[in-house]
Amino acid sequence: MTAINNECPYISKNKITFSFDGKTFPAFEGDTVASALLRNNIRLVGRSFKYHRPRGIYTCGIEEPNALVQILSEHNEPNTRATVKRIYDGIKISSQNRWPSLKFDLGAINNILSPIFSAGFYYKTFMGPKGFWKNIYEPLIRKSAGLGKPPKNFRSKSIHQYHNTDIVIIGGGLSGLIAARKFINTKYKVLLIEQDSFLGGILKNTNKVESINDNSPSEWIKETEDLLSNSTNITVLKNTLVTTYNFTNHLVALEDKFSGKKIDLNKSELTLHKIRTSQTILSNGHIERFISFRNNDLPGVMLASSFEKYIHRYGVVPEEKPVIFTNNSSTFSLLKSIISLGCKPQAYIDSRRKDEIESEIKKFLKTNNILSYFDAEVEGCDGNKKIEKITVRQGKNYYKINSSMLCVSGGFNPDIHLFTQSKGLVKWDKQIASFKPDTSFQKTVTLGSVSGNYNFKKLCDEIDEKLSFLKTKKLNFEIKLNVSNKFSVKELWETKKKNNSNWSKTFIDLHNDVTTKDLKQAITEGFDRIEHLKRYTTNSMGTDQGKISSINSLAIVSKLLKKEISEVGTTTYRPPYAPLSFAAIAGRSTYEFYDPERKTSIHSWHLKNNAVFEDVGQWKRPWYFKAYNNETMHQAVQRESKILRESAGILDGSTLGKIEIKGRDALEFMNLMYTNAFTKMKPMTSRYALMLGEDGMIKDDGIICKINDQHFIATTTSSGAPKVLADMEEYLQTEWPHLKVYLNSITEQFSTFNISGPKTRDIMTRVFPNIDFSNEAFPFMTFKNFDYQNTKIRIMRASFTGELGYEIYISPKYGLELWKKIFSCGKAFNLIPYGTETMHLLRAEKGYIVIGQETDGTVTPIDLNYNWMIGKNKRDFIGKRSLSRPDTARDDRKQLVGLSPINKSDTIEEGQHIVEINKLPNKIKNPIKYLGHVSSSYHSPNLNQSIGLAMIKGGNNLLGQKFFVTVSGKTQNIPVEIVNPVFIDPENKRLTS
Amino acid sequence: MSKIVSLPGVEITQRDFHQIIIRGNGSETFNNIIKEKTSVKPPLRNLEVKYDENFVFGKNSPDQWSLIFIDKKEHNQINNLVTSINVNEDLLATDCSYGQVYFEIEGSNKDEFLNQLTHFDLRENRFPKSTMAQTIVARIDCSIYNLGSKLILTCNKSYEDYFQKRLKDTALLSNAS
Amino acid sequence: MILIKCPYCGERDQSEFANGGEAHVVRPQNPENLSDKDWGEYVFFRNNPKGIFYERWVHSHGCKKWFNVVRNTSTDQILKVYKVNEKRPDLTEFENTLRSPSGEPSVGSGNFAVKK
Amino acid sequence: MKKKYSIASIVKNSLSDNENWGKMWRNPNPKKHYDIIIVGGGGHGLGTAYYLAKHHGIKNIAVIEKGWLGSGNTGRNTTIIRSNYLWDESAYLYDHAVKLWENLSEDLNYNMMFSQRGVLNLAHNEHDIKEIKRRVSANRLNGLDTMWLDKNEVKDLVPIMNTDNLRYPVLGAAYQPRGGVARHDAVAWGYAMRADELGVDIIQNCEVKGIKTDNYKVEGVETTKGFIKSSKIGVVASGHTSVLAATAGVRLPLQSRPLQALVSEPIKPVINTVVMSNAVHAYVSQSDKGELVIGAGTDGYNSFTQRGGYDVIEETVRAIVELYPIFGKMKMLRQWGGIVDICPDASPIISKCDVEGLYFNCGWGTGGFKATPGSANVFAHTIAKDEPHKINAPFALSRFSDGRLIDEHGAAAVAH
Repeated sequence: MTAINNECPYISKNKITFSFDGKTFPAFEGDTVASALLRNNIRLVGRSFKYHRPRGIYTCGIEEPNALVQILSEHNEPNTRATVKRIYDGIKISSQNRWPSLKFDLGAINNILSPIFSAGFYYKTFMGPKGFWKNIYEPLIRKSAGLGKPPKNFRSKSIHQYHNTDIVIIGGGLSGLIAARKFINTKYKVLLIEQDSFLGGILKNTNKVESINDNSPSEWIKETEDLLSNSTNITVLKNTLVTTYNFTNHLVALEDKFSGKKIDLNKSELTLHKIRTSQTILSNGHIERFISFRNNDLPGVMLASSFEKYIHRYGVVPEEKPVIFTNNSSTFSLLKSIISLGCKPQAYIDSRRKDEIESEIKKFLKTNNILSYFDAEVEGCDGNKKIEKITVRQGKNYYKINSSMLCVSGGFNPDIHLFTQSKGLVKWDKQIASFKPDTSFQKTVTLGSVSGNYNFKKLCDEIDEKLSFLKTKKLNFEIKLNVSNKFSVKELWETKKKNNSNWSKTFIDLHNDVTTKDLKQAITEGFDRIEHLKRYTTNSMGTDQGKISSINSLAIVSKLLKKEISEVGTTTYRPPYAPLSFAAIAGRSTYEFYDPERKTSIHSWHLKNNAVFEDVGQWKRPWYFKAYNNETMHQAVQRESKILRESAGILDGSTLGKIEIKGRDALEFMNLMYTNAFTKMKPMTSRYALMLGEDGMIKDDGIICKINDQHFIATTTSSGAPKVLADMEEYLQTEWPHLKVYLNSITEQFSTFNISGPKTRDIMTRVFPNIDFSNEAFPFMTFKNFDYQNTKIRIMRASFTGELGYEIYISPKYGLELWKKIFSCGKAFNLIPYGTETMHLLRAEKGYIVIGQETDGTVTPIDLNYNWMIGKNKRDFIGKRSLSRPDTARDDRKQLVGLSPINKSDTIEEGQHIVEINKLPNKIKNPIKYLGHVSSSYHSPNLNQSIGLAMIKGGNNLLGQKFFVTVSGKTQNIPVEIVNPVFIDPENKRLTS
Repeated sequence: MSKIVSLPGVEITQRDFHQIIIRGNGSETFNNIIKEKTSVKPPLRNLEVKYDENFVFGKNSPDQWSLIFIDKKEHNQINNLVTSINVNEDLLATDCSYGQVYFEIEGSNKDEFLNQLTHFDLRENRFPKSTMAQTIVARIDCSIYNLGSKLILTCNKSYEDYFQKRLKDTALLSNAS
Repeated sequence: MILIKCPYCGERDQSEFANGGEAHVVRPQNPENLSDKDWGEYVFFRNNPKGIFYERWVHSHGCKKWFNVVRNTSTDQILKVYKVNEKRPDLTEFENTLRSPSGEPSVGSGNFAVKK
Repeated sequence: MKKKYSIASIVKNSLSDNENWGKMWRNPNPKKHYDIIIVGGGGHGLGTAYYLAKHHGIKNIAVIEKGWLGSGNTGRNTTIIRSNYLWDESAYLYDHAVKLWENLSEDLNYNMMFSQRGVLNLAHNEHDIKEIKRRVSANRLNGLDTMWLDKNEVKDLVPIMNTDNLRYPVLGAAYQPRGGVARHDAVAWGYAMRADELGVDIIQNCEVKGIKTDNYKVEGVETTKGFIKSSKIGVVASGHTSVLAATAGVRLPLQSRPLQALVSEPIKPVINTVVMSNAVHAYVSQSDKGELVIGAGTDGYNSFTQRGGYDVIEETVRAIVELYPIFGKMKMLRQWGGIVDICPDASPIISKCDVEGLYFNCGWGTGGFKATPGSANVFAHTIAKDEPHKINAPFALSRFSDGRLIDEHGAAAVAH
């Protein structure tokens, strides 16, 4: 039966209720799910992963392998550690991995079949007959996967908090607090991080320490906490778990802001602390390990120190008459705790020989008349869904003891998880029979039990010595103990079964249901490296990462291999230390903030005028404008395209990248960066230009404006802008530092409008009555600067639609105003706004390419027949040499052509391929030869037919020939004719007149 | 001028301003030209910031300066200034007055607040008064100028909406916890 | 995440930087005079040592300046940062700094955690 | 086959308390000389040895592995298998692999648990759609089973996906039903066991320190267990390949980068196919244990630490939470890194080189696992015949001088 420790100062007396599997129970504020369940005498809390065996609460903390529950009231959060999750009034919890109920679980059939679920089971079967794996076995295996049920829809408000600090102390136990006190009012900025809701660690978990400087432990903690909070240089974070220790002392820690409280969905429930520190102090303690014996997974088996924690922290004595099984001296304090509460252990079993056991323990056992077995071990335990009987072996004798709980201690492991994450090296210490930190790789200091120091008396000296390189105070605390100062342990990892039985199991990994027999089998099959074996058996790969068992498995394996443990090595501890919330990792930079949206200065106008937007990089660009509510995209684009070629349209081109290039060597620089020759270009003219990679492939395009030989303005594609600027800077700084050139991005400094169509000149004249837009005064591919109201504007005559067109550049301050003015002037000329889709259609009619559509990183200027853009007389430019490599110089490369359907009502689809046959077989067994693909295709409203641009092998020589274009989902292909890619105004009359 | 965030210990205000970016070699000639045109001597040390109630002049990198005018100016004054600097072939000045946005951040909790959005080390000894830095805040490239009692933060105009929303969101959630 | 000391802005988080691969690879003066093979080497081939690596970084979210770094690729330790126009430090300068997490040689797995 | 696995053998062994399973492979000391040495005991290397022994009748082979079998990228990847690559050369190579995958469990009598649950590649913008549709059409002509799904069809396949209320909405996807996942470690173990049966010496815990050559001819390898002679050496050492090549004076166009992955805690089945996305960069599938297996991107710098930057993990998880809001309530269980060798054109090198008897199979970047059987199969051919199989002929080292690259960047981006 459960008992109560009324002395426990840490648990509130406020009563609350919670529900577990639909039944309501009382508890206290401050309880964890586990302490509340134990308080209500509930021992069975879940079913195991593989065999669906009944499982209980094994520990009192983050290391818990068994007691994982589902929090129904928190969006069904699965796999929550009952030993960590603090409850609040009304919280609803359910057990996991059982159907139909926890007490009667049909999945337990797996336990009956368990002898065949040996290591490597799945690899060795389910292979035949043919088709059975794919259609029957595999779907079945997949369906039975998993532990908890999936969570429900949820949007977290978790936030991130960055810290830059001098010292981080991880663990607010005795060592951490002593260390922290050394830093009070020093010049160091210190962050003390504690995973629990309170400071004190061992001082609160046990009664090992009687007093510090004559203060009771709780008084000392209070004093320390006051001192720390009054010190301006120290910050204490509670409920915060350091999960990740990266290079250069970068730490990640998760703070639960609603520990023990109902979550308010409008607030941030978790804070992820991302910390950069100069020095890390690890004082994160130790973890008790278990011992493997027959049925060591039965509900009722609990780690001894965890049992003690429940007494001192939560005021719950999980069982009045437990049995204690130990191989070390630490359980003495548990014995004392139990007796002091008026309870009495049913038996005390110590694997150490009588002469190895401390005399004070023996004396205590005798005084209190406790049934004791020395040089003995637990052979196993039995019972139905809980422990009923425990079998003790002493020499050749077996004794049966009735009890429902068994407290086990197999010794302590320094909690080296974070230390090894930091890439520090560990070393086997025979004294404590465990690994402890040896060499730090980073600026890391370990203090207290994590460093393998289990001696309280030496603690202050250790801390002073290890922190002596820092400017801190020397402190000395007189620590008086209730128990022996020395720690003694005798290695014991597994006890031998009395009888061989296929159904009673000895577990090494409780979470993943791995038995010691699985380890043995894996070794007989040839898996003789610990990491290798881990993968074969899944040992220590569960959600607890084998915190209470991984050292045990190393020891067992090393014995089987007849090697030293240090030779076998440890498995790699991988971040995070404990499972880390995805929502917290994501923080606020997800959902609506996933990626910034970039908007132009005209954005609000677009919204009002029914623009539908397209994502172009981070930019929101109008894709098309709906003239009326039901207008489809196709209708809108056909309308926009037709009106533009009849009258005029205007496009918000502000997203285009713009770079200002200036300096005495600007001309030479431009000649190197672009394929074109700029030397003979006249000032105040512009030119379409291509930029290649060193591999000769087209990377970006744009229009270059030459103000003079020392001053250029380049435009780039919207999404290519940052890369082009970065590349230019790179070449300037690293390859050609002798060139005197400066670059500035001016993308954001201008609103840019592209206005085009036959009526454009009329509109422009009305907008800017003082400017002469005649062909003679303002010819194609020239630009001019003007004063306009209180600012300066630049107008360039250029076009991407094939019609007469101008580009206007104006400060964003005046952009919207001018845009509106253009509309009021353009009204009489039927001016419309158009979006990117219409732009793409119109340029395709004109045979202009789009980077990323006609080009895909494998296209050279020659492939596009843009030879005229290559400055033939230039000695060098980026990518030039690559154009003459054998493969790039081939004349049967894929080349740009136009496609026209022979049957004018046929539609050419983008992305389809050009083939020589008119019909495809129903099922394609052997590859069908194709010539290339349709890179762009649109229904041209101006030609009233489908048109396409295509990249076709040897296309230049195929003009006029007939081929076929495939159709998605159909076998019948469309006959097309290969034509010149310029469908409209091949003489450029519209552009230039 | 508009208030974006008002919390205990954190005040964030958005203001109108003018700004030019100047590229050059920082030589004596350079300094003289800039002083002549702007009547302010450019900061010499990398990352140094000079400021008073009318302007903030920061050296962003060995060859780049940002000159921010907080006082009221006509845009054409700025344009003319840019044109007059650009007469010199070894200098490049660019007006970016309306391509950038400007926030002032004040208050005793400003560092902790900003550190919810940036990893940048704001500690006094790492980021002293009268220096500037370019870094990432709320996923966006920003410049931060440390004027002692306040920080000035500038970023590209196209991000304005997103950036404001992130600041307000941070305020809302800081307030809540 | 490593910490990189930009020669112009000081120590910053790696997320502010972009890596530019091997340093001291000079673009050929006269590409036309190179054979296809040599040109291919320049465009596509870079050293990829395990151990001391001379590489380029750019403070892309900061001052946008390029600089060189000597880093041990088997530990990610940065041994030296220097400006583009500075002389390439000699390999011997770093011989004693070769320290991998496990004290292993420069060729080998990064997975040893136990001191032998 | 000496070791025959079946449900009968399992029951039989369970009766003897599972104590009589034989060793899956021997643990031999290296001989002084082998006809062929394969450097690297991952899936590709062990598979190569297996096919050499089985198809080419060569028995005197050693596979030398510095760690344990499959300790490199074989055991560190997200196990995705698909063949829907854009270019013909790649489609042939990867589909050769998929076809072998489909019979591999039976071929080796070892269950690889190849689960053909289908692979989705999501489109989040117009550019993605264009690229994917082109790829679907090219795949179709190459006889692959890739198809275009619209948003609603995607939603039907993965109901928990947030297709609309996100920064970059899901607009559709390419879907390859024959794609899927397999149990990665089992690939190494299965090949190892059968290669061992055919007489191949698998030497673990033995590190190759250098490749010895004389006058552009290989002579053998220098190892931690001494010098081993051979006139043919195949190097399949992923991230470390260029380090080994350098010892033979061969330069490869490879860069070794960290690539990270992570898994969640196990939950009941919730996502029944493999989903990959480039724009919202994350790929995810659910393992047969119930863990979400999530692939992150590569870091942008060279490293051999098997540890990438935390920011990459954060970027990936942001995308996962955005695309699957319910996963916000789940937790990351483990994260880890591997070292991938990346080629400039994001395609592998399976090739001879200037040194006679030296062969490389490398440059798989982030996408090597899916190709394992195909790659091993053609590499075995290349070594045995001293000339490439027609499938891997385009993947020659010479393409970096003649320009005949197979640029899979555009089609596959980071997420191979």
